[in-house]
Amino acid sequence: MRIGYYPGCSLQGSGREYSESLLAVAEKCGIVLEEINDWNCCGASAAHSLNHDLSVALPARTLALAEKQGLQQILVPCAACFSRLATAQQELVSSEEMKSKIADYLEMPVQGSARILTVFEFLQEHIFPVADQYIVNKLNHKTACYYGCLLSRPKDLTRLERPEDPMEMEAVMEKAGATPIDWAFKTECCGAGLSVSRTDIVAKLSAKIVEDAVSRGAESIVVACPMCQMNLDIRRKEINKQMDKGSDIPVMFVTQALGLSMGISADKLGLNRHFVSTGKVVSCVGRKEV
Amino acid sequence: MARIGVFICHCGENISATVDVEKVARLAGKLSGVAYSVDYKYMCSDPGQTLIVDAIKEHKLTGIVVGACSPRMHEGTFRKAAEKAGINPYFCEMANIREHCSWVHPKSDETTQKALDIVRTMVEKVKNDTALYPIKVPITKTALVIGGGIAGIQAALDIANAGHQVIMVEKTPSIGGHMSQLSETFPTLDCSQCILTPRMVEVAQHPNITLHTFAEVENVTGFIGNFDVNIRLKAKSVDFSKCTGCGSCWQKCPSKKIPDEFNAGMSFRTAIYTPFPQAVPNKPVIDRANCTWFTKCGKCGICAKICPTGAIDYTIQDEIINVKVGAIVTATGFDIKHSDFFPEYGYGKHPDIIDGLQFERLASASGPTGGEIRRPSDGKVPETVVFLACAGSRDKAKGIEYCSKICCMYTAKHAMLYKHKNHHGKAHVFYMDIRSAGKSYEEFVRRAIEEDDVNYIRGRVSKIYEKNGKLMVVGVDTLLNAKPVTIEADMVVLATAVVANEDAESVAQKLHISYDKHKFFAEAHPKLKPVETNTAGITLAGACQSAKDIPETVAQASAAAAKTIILFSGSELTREPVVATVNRSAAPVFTTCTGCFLCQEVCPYQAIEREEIRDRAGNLLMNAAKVNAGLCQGCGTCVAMCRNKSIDLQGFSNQQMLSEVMGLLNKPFE
Amino acid sequence: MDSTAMHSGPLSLKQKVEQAVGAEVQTCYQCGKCTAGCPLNEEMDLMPNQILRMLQAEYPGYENEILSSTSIWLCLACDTCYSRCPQEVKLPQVMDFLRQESIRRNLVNPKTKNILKFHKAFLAEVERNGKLNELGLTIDYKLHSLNLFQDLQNAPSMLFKGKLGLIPHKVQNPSEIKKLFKKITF
Amino acid sequence: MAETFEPKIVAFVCNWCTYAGADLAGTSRTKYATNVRIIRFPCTGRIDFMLLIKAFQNGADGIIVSGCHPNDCHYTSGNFHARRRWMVFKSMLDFIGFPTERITFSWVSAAEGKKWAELVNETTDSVRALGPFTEYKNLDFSQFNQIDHEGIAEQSR
Repeated sequence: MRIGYYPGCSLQGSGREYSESLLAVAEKCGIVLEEINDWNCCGASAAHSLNHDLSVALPARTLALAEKQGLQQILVPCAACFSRLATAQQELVSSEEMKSKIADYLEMPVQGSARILTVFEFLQEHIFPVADQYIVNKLNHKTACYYGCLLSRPKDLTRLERPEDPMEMEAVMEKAGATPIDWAFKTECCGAGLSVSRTDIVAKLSAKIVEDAVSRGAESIVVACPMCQMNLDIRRKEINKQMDKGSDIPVMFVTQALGLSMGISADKLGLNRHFVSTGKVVSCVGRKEV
Repeated sequence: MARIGVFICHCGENISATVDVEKVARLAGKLSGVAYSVDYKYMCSDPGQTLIVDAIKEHKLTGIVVGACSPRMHEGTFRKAAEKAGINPYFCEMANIREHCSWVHPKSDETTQKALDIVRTMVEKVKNDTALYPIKVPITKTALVIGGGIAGIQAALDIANAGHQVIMVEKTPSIGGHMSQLSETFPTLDCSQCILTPRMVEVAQHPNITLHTFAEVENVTGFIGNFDVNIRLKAKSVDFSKCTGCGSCWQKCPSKKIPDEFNAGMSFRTAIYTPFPQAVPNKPVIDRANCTWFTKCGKCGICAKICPTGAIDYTIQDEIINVKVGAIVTATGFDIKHSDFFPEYGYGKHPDIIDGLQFERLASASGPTGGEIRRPSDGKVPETVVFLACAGSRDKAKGIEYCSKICCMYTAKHAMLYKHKNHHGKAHVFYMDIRSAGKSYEEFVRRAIEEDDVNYIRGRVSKIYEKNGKLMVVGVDTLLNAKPVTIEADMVVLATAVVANEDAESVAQKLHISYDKHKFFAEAHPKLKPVETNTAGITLAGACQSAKDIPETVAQASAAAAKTIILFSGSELTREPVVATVNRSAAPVFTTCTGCFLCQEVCPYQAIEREEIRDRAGNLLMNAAKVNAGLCQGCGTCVAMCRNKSIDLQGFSNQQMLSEVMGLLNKPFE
Repeated sequence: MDSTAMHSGPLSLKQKVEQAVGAEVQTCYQCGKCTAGCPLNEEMDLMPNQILRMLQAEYPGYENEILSSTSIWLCLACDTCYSRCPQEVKLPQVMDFLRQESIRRNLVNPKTKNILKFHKAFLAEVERNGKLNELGLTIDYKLHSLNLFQDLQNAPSMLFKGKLGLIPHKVQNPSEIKKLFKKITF
Repeated sequence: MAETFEPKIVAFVCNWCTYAGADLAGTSRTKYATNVRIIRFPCTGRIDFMLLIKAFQNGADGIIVSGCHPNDCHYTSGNFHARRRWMVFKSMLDFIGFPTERITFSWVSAAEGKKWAELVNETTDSVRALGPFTEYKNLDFSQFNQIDHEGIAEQSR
């Protein structure tokens, strides 16, 4: 079955290594992702904060384009984009009135019928069945899987089995040979949309997250959201100021970790793009078990 | 020729305010077969009934229609009046022009027209009424009590002390129920086991009580006064007639790592075990699922070797016994939610987040810590304990909208017990409202706050997580301008929701009683029949009906016992003659029944029997259905099923129902 | 107080919220679990449960207080409150509506103006190109908020690491998006 | 015609749930359309569906059949039998082209006075929209109901 791909804006900018590593892993496993032609921005938190209709119409345009392209499932790796696309879809499906209103705005029909995959669903359904034959390295180290808010909530969108203590990312990391730790902040919010406008708040929230992961012996934090990554990585200087003792714990995307275990080069996975060096994790490859 | 009387009630103004009652009475008088028609202010009053009695006599009426309230209200009243006047009471029908008409419609011609239609329908029905006579059934004066908790114990003792036989069935190896697990009880703080165990012993020794522990009700048939019950006596693997209860077996049993149900999973028991030292009966059973003899095909066998009386018998099988009882008291109790029910509190992964029942065991002198409050993870005495009321209760999102009723009180008790045992410890209670409506209850809660310095915080807890060996309890104080509060606790006690037992649904189905959406058994009427069920002869006691504390449970159990004793006070039971009958006629037809027995297939009461019709020489002529009037409850499913209308329901006969339909619409009303 | 008398004419803020969001404000029973779990509770001037209580009270004086609070802009829409709310109040959606109403009534708290400016700059960028370009957004936001030097230390390394593109991404026909914005916002 | 058509609705209900639910609507003074006439059966399992045809023949425009919710039957299983028979009966009616949308099958418990009122109102509205039902009205079935003794005697001769 064809799999549509919606990278979203962040994955072309500050979070481009997420897209790079995801595509590298998919390529390795022989899976083709079809980017949706001419997709647009999902509107993120700005749209739903300021204009409800806009917050449905922007993702709906992308959904309509995907339908035009004949895609019945769409992978949306970015947590924020996923949340917006899935929410818009829910609104379209639950109200015929909304559907026709949005179609009017867009000047094209939209059904909202495609299945929108989270990155975990994609990995479980498409990568896991074939992954074992490509995994060559064990990423022996303790890792803290960090989901943040939009990957875990609301549970009817994200479809996680245990929304307060999800284990989906842990399953990926175990495949990659790492040892996920049990920690308390996996679904706490990092501050997300306030990253630019209220950096102080983001630093405070993110500091709690980094602190908990480090105090429980994690050697890396794994994420699946470009905003989590940006806040925990690019804002590390500000975060460290909020902590008693700063930390240089690297933050990487779950697909980068999986890629490393498949022997894909660090460069290709974008591991050089991080502010906090990922050298430590890269050197874990083939290390003795922890 | 029918001579029918129509009596239209004003019900004060309840009917006459929207229905033109004079007009209804006047026009009803013109209906064919109606010999007399009148309206009156209060038909159910003494003068109203006298009016009916006199009219029946004076006008030689053969049947009456009372246009008034619902038959569920006053059918009995007017049938008695008809009987008093000398006609068969089943020639009286109610036309419900109040609940179904005057109360639900505005004053209008349509409303009056509807009342007329309803009256006419019942006039048509009365024309097809037949004389019926109440059915007398003998009563088996033995009661079955299901469940051996405090509710079952109280009901059993009351019924037995009234001189009737009682059979008690308890699922677990000992009676005592949840009450035997409790430490002290609110609001008096008297020791639960101290007040309960004498009652347990009384049950065991009572000459009128037969106790079956480790047993379950298999199925129930029959009806009030005459239930037929199969009871499964689960294989105990111990011959109780030989066992002296010495305890050598469980002391030597090598399977020692089985979570102990009695201590709410906080200690271990052996495979052969008595649940607790004061168990009644105080004789062990083998838990076959965990016994090496059974799981590993005959390995071990130590208990059999050590038993001085040779009571251990691995070959004992489950046994089904059949008993006949006249009444059933359902006292199957409740369960609570456990800490794994709470995602935001860690899905039960922190051993020091415990539920209320676990705290009871910690506080109990017979518990795993000998009554010292020590946390499960490392056995340390916690310096700070947080209690969470409403854990799961009043939580629509978790599917439990109701209040569990007992948590406010036991949480106050828990905090108090903790403080009494650890004077320097700190106890916090997160609560939403304090519901302490009971004798000395509010005073008890105030005592916890004022004398024992328990810190009550009004707000719910959003999350609990572990950090550096402490449990971080993230809550809010809504009385302090919604100030966020995080308490570093050593132990957290969740006052988890009271829920129905896991097997409640199957018990209800076996007993044919109804239950609500939370699987609590349904009482027949929320106010006036709080202990009866919709199935006559089956009563409810205790928390199987809804969350209850001990005094309430005991009161309801005694009420259920009283209902049973009332039933047993007569020698016969009079039942409504609304039962099915299969027609019979003279030879050579005998009956129109062809013997297909579809009726037997659909009858929920096994009331249809097979009758062999023979000639004088004894040759079998045909098989025909026959209704056991004692078993038939009058649902009429057989009647709708019968292909050639050979079976009919008294009081709701084919002719009656057809005449109602015809009467309702056929004739225009001038 | 007789709240019905006060609102016999136009709808109260609570009624508007209920109409727009379908969230039943009245179901909140003030347990405070939303506030307890809110990651930003320390920063907020009105706690989430207080906002719901003030809406329930329907006292007209509260409307301005709610709409000019910093809380409605600080809310991250992280859904923690909703996911744990025993009464399933869709608080994040209530907050969305209150933000929009706060703009309509021109009551945005000065302390949170920058958050609004960021959102506006964000949408302006999307309106221009159909896609978001972080460099463009950053420049736009800085010009409006006058926070010229914030984040300056990060920009060069971001460029160097390939995280900020100098050439903006665009949809094929940006005027299509502009038209969409026009239709919806006017 | 100027007057709006007011349909006649006949409700076949069980004694324990829906009849009691309608009583509750009364005691709670819940107002609903006057169009409905109730016929009380001990249980929906007792309802002979041929009576529905009789009702239509005698002037009904719509019919409600309602009893206890599944699993709540006072007699344990009568409502299940009713539902099963209704499925069969409905498919037969559909087959002969009878407008089965005129028959509403529902569950109303003794606690659902409000639901009863809503059910009556909704059914009244929908049947009003369907218009009067004339096809079966005043059909004379009497000839089928009477046994033709003479004819039989004739044949046997």
